Amino acid sequence: MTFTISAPPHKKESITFNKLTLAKIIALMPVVLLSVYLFGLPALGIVIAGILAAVVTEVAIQKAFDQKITIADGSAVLIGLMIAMVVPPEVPLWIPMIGSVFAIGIGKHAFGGIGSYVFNPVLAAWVFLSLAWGSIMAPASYPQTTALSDLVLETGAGVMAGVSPLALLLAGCILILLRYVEWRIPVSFFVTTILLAVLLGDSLSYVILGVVLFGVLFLATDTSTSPVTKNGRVIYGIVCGVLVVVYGHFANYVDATFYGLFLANCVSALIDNNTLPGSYGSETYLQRKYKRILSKVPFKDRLEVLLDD
Amino acid sequence: MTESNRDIVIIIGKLVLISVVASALLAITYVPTSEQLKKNYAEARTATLAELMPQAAEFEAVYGDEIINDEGDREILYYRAKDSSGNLIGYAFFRQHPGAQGLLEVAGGVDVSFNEVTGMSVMSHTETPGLGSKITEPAFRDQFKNVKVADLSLSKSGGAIDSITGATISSQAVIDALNAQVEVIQVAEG
Amino acid sequence: MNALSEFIRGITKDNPIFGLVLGLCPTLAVTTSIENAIGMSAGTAFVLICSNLLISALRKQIPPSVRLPIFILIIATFVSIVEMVMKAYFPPMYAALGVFIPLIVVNCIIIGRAEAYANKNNMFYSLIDALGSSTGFLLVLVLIGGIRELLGTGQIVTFGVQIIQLPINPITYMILSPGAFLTIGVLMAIVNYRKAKKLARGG
Amino acid sequence: MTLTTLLIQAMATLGGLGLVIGIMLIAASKLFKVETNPLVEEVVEVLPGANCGACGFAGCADFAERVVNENAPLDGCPVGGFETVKEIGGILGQEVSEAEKEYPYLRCNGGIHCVDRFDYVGIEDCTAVIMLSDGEKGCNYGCMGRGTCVRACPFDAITIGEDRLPIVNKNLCKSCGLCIEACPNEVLMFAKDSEKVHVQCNSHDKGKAVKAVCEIGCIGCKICEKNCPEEAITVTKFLAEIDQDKCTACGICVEKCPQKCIEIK
Amino acid sequence: MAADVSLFQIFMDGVFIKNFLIIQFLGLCSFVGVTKDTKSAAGMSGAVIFVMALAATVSYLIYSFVLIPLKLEFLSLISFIVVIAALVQLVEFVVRKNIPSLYRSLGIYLPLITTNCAVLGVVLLNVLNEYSFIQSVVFGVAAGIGYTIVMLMMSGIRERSTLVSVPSSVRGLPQAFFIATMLSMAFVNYFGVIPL
Amino acid sequence: MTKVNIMKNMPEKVIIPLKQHDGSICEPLVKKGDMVCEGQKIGECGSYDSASVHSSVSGEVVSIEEAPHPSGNKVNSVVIQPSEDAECVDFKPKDVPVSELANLIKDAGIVEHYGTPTHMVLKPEGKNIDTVLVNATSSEWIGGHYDTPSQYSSQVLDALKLLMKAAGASRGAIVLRNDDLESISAFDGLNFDGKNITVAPLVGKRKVKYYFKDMASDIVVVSQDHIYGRKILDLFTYNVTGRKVSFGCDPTDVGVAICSVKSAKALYDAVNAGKPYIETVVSVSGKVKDPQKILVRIGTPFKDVIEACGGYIGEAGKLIANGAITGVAQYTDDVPVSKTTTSIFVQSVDEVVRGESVACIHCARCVDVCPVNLVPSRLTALADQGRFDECRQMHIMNCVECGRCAAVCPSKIHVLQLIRYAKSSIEKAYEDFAPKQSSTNLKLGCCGGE
Ligand SMILES: Cc1cc2nc3c(=O)[nH]c(=O)nc-3n(C[C@H](O)[C@H](O)[C@H](O)COP(=O)(O)O)c2cc1C
Ligand SMILES: Cc1cc2nc3c(=O)[nH]c(=O)nc-3n(C[C@H](O)[C@H](O)[C@H](O)COP(=O)(O)O)c2cc1C
Ligand SMILES: Cc1cc2nc3c(=O)[nH]c(=O)nc-3n(C[C@H](O)[C@H](O)[C@H](O)COP(=O)(O)O)c2cc1C
Ligand SMILES: Cc1cc2nc3c(=O)[nH]c(=O)nc-3n(C[C@@H](O)[C@H](O)[C@H](O)CO)c2cc1C
Ligand code: SF4
Ligand code: SF4
Ligand code: SF4
Ligand code: SF4
Ligand code: FES
Repeated sequence: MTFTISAPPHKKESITFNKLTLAKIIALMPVVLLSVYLFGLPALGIVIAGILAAVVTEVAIQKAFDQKITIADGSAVLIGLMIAMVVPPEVPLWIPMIGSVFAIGIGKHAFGGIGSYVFNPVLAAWVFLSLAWGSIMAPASYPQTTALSDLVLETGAGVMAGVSPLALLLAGCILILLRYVEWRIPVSFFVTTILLAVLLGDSLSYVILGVVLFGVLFLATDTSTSPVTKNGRVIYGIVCGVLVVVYGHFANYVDATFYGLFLANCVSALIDNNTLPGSYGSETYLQRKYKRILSKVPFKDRLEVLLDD
Repeated sequence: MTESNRDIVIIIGKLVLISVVASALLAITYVPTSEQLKKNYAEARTATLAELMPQAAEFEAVYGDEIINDEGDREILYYRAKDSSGNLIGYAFFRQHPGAQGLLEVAGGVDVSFNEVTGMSVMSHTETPGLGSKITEPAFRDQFKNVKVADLSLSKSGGAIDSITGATISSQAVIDALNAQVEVIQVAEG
Repeated sequence: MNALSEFIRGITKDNPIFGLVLGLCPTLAVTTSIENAIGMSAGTAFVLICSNLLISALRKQIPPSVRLPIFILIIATFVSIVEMVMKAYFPPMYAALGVFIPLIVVNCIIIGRAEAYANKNNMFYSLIDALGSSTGFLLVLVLIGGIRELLGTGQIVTFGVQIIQLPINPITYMILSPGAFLTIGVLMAIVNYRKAKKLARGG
Repeated sequence: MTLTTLLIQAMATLGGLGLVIGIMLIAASKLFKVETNPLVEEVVEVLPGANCGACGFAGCADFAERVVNENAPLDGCPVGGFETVKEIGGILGQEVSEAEKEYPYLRCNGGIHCVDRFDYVGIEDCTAVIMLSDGEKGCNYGCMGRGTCVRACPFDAITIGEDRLPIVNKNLCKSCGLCIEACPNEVLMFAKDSEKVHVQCNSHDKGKAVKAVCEIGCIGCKICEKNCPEEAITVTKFLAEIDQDKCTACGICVEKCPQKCIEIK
Repeated sequence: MAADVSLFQIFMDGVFIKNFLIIQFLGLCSFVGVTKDTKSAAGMSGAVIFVMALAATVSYLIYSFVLIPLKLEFLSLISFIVVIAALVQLVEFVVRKNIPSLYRSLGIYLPLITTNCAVLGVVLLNVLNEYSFIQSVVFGVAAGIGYTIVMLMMSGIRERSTLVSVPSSVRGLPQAFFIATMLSMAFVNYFGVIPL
Repeated sequence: MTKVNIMKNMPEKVIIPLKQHDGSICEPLVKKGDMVCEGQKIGECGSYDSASVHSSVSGEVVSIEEAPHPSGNKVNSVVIQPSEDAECVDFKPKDVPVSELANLIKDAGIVEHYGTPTHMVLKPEGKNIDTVLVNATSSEWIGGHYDTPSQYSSQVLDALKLLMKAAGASRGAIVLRNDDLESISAFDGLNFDGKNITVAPLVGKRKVKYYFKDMASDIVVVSQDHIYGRKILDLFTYNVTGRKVSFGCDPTDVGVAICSVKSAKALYDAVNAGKPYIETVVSVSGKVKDPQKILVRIGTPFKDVIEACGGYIGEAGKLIANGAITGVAQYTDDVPVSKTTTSIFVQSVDEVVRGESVACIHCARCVDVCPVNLVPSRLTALADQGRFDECRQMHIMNCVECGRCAAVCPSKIHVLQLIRYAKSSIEKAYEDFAPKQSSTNLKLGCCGGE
């Protein structure tokens, strides 16, 4: 009998990268279906074009550089799908296709592929398309979520990602509860945006636009482009929130999501590098201050235990 | 670095020498070229004026109060264009205006009734090559031929001028320059 | 040392952009069109040749401790002269290049070659080196300019002649700054890839 | 303004500027003087700048300093090759002669011919496997084929071949020896190209133990030792060793070896 | 005309909208050369802010009080560059003496601030835009801050990139340019939206 | 409380490694062909960092050879074939003076489950121990050898007193697990030395020092959350006493001796029954027919233990000594149970984890689970590139090797393996000049990073 040898641990959770991507694709399906209902068949064409181009590019690049073909992990499909969701549905088919080629070729593989890229390929592709063909990429309308029914089906949404804030929120929450998606970033993002929006007097309805939710739950939480440290993720959420609101305040929250999150990607690594945790048990700055204050308290005999030795 | 004092003097001397030679060279180049430049400048202005108002035979400068150089010349606000028979047919002008990257100098002409702009020409600019630099290209310039002053705005805002893709700021700057100066002349001429 | 190989070296191994990675700023800033690329290369070539020659001629006289200020003085003088003369006597050319001329002063290629080559070699070889580097610079600039102009405007128009027109929607992106970075990044990756392949084959 | 006044003013201004700057710089250079050895900087210039540490010092600059100030060997940098050695020699005014280049040679031909004791799941690294148990292979002396050397090479010169043994690409190898240092089983050694005959085994196990785990390992039968006309082969601790100074590459041992574990290039 | 430009606008221009590194392509050599780790990038940035502010000040003084009165504007390029060169050399001497570790990590790049287009760029743009003294200094500092921000972002990303696998032909400069592409994309449109 | 069975069948042969601890290997005292008795010392080493080895059966020495060892490597071992004819000695209680206790422990071959000989923990050379902790937080050791919880609790307390005596320590604590209600109730209300014992929870900054004062007692019983991992000593010390152990040091450097229930019991037996350390309780689980806790003789091959538990179910794919999370996988079932073996875990072929590792996606799941605030994903990348110095600066030495990071990684990266790789490289590099000064102010495992 040949035994297997490996380092501990010998039991692992069954979660895999493939499952993570698959879950996200499934989570986006309701929104895609709703947008096909809303925008008609052209939307379906855009989705197919985006996914197809992404998959073909991925295969071509991996063939050309003798790498393992990894379309099975679903990452290319997810990127293609997301690109289709962020371009206006009335654009010609070559727009999502070129977007997918850019996302996979430059955004993903030029940086080393899964896990190595520093800028979300979908955001990169959207910014690229907007800079390259600004007039084509301008959505036909910007959503104005005013009624409650708009949360379910936003008819004024200019892109597929915006058609149903509620469906996105539900999908995102499920993913968060399953721990497939990080919770710190969305939480600190929403706290920040809501505070800032109130402060700047922006309508709160803008903060819960479908595109904003899509951006925060699916793009900002892209693991490769967000910090890994716990504090880093909270700070990153705040940075995302500030950048989105600033742009959104002066322009609109749809473009703000993409530009703001893309800009946040730029500082993600910096946040990560500067929030590395200290040694376990070492005092944080606040703890030191707290101690100093306590040591001045007269009736400290009962509090003393908190001071440790 | 263990030069003796003598070496130091030599080094500084060489530095000074080269500076002096360089400045001499520059000065020697500067004098004739600046003359030529003035000539070119004047010629370019004349040519532009002629191009903007082909019917005009003479441009009469209207001077402002500010003195601009040592010779006591005063600034030129605009020109009155007159045909061969001396009738006033319009006004021509040069106007500086901030563009996207730096200052633009735009030349323009307008008819006597301030109804139509006769044309536009960019004298100098520092706009982004490939973007804002397209304001010098005929495709953009020709839009200004005989355009109504009322229509002098971007098509986005309902005017007659299509802006250059990706260079709205530069396009707007040209229009702003023309509008501003036309207004100045209108006020001055009553 | 052989003149031809020195010349070729400036284009291939010691290519200012891909080999030495010098003078990136003008490379990226002016390559929005082939025309600009040619103009910039011409201005650079003139200054590079003149300064290489002069510095090589004076190299024994230049005290090492103030070498840099002297190089800069010499280069800046040439640049200023070029600018003034061109402005006065060749106004059309100046109109096309004017913006880029002062940039030549800080083009690292010139000071880099002055330091690395002209300061150590005789005038003949310094001239050859300047010619080689200029040619290398020109070729790369034209390549990058061509790519950006073609994709960014959908056509290439050089000195008023339309050379090629593509039936595409112009990609404004390529004219903007990211387009410049992207183009040079992709080109450098290709150069690296080919270098590595060649090395592994024993070339 | 006349040309003369302009000329004088210009010359005075720039000349004055030059004077001020010259004085300032000289003063500063005296004030903030740092002793540097120009030789060190020259040596740094000619070094490859890979900062790989193969010389045993903390990077190229450190090596340069040791060469100049502490008489470290000129050929200490294996990466630069003879060209560099010559240049350093030129700077320091020393004569140098070229040594023949050496490349890592693998003293094991086991690979797929050697049995695996277990099935390993984990990081691809020989040291890591050895940390878990004495190694995956039946033979404790041979190559694990998990590529620690591949990862150690800063020049991507090693790949693991079909037979799960490392292959050195001599075009890329700079003879830095980092792979040799990294190998936990010490199966790699330097060999010159002129050394034609090698024993492809590193096992000091007894013949029976070798045969049990490896089809082509040296069993220490001494046939080669007896047959070598130059007496270049000695078998110590069940492993044949070739004295490269004596070997004439006649190839007799290669033919006689019952295990076919001697190779002639 | 420069008088009506607010200091805030000049500041935003210098830091973001006309960011020297990724929008105007000024100072790229150090951008790709000294951003391998955050420490060197920060050190270099500090030096650049200092030199830029100093250069803006000195060049303004020379331009307004020497060159203009004497009508020697044609000497501006040459005198600016010489002054910058001298300033940088001074900084170099000081750093080499007092912070040797920083000097070692900045390697050849410190002397290269001399011809760093960015520093000359500040000075030339100040003249071109006819900025007043205070505006010139603000622009110099702003350009330096913009330089610093991008240098830090770049070095953070490059530092993190050493932890992940990058195709060997992309490693190094091409990767730096790809990152620059993305940074530039992020900057090109974002800050324009803020009304000044 | 799970019943402990006693393995009845005598194994065909026992393999007794001459090294079952960290430290010097023992010299064999017997040679091939000798007859040995149960409890006879068969290996000893003069140096202090070693524990003696005893025969666990009576029989004949058949060979002394390099044999597999549960640590993964081969170790020189004495192979004994049990036989009926060897005469046996009866164990007699020993009355030893306090000063001799440490020697008795060394002589009886008592070793902590983490490898250090117990006398090294209690009487480290040149260090003073002031507090002895008995770690009862790990489930495997609780209740072994004892029939009822009450018997267990009083014996452990007695053993703790012995340990304190041996160490010359003034204070001692037994640390239980919060969710081990059975043990907690066994201790709670127990009258010991005229005092009623209350099990006190360790919360926040309320460490054991507080309870010594609060209860005015030198011996307390406390409880805390379950922490696990191979290298938890430093973390355990910090959590219980608040003292921080710096890099290159161990808890003894801050005056803390950590013993297991198992060694406490062994000491109790050595003193009260005169019995050396020759048998141990092993919990056998996984794909065996009859999983149980079983008392076996040290040196019994795994296959005999598994046989005694009913044998494998189906084809075994992985055989793990010491638990599924931190254990060492074995390549043969001929390895013997050693003093540090606490459990045997068998996985079937299908259960073996073989997920192919792909690039880290920075999902930060590992960061979220790490009990000592490390960033395993970054450590992994650094370790993979051999950048050990940076690992050290990121406090890699704090890692308790709990394996949670590797367990949750969706990319199936061998996180813990890489971390251990780096740790062993760092240890090797620093062996020569480990800063051995002890200080309570140093950060836990602070490794020169700051
Ligand atoms: C606003 C908020 C939202 C949270 N959402 C989740 C969640 O979606 N999933 C989850 O597992 N825990 C959630 N938590 C709880 C955290 O997981 C818990 O605080 C965390 O595990 C604490 O341990 P940590 O900080 O070490 O991760 C949430 C906590 C807060 C304050
Ligand atoms: C973030 C953003 C905001 C925009 N805001 C406006 C706007 O407020 N007004 C407008 O007319 N166009 C706006 N646009 C559209 C762009 O100006 C678009 O590039 C332009 O209409 C097309 O360029 P062209 O008209 O020069 O061809 C915006 C585009 C973007 C990306
Ligand atoms: C590098 C760069 C150069 C620019 N140059 C110009 C320019 O020369 N003229 C101009 O009007 N706008 C210029 N802009 C501003 C953008 O083109 C601006 O987004 C555009 O004018 C917005 O208008 P649109 O999108 O509506 O066309 C420049 C922007 C960048 C990033
Ligand atoms: C004196 C001097 C010498 C230079 N030499 C080199 C050189 O040898 N190698 C190089 O990569 N860049 C060199 N440069 C380029 C350098 O200018 C730098 O890349 C840019 O100046 C940054 O703006 C040199 C620059 C100067 C000022
Ligand atoms: S030669 Fe050494 S390092 Fe390389 S694969 Fe073989 S055992 Fe591993
Ligand atoms: S193969 Fe070995 S000796 Fe050759 S370069 Fe690589 S590591 Fe150095
Ligand atoms: S790094 Fe991993 S194994 Fe180490 S303590 Fe953290 S989670 Fe546990
Ligand atoms: S759990 Fe795995 S994939 Fe996620 S960050 Fe950690 S190492 Fe990377
Ligand atoms: S910094 Fe601009 S060319 Fe080097």
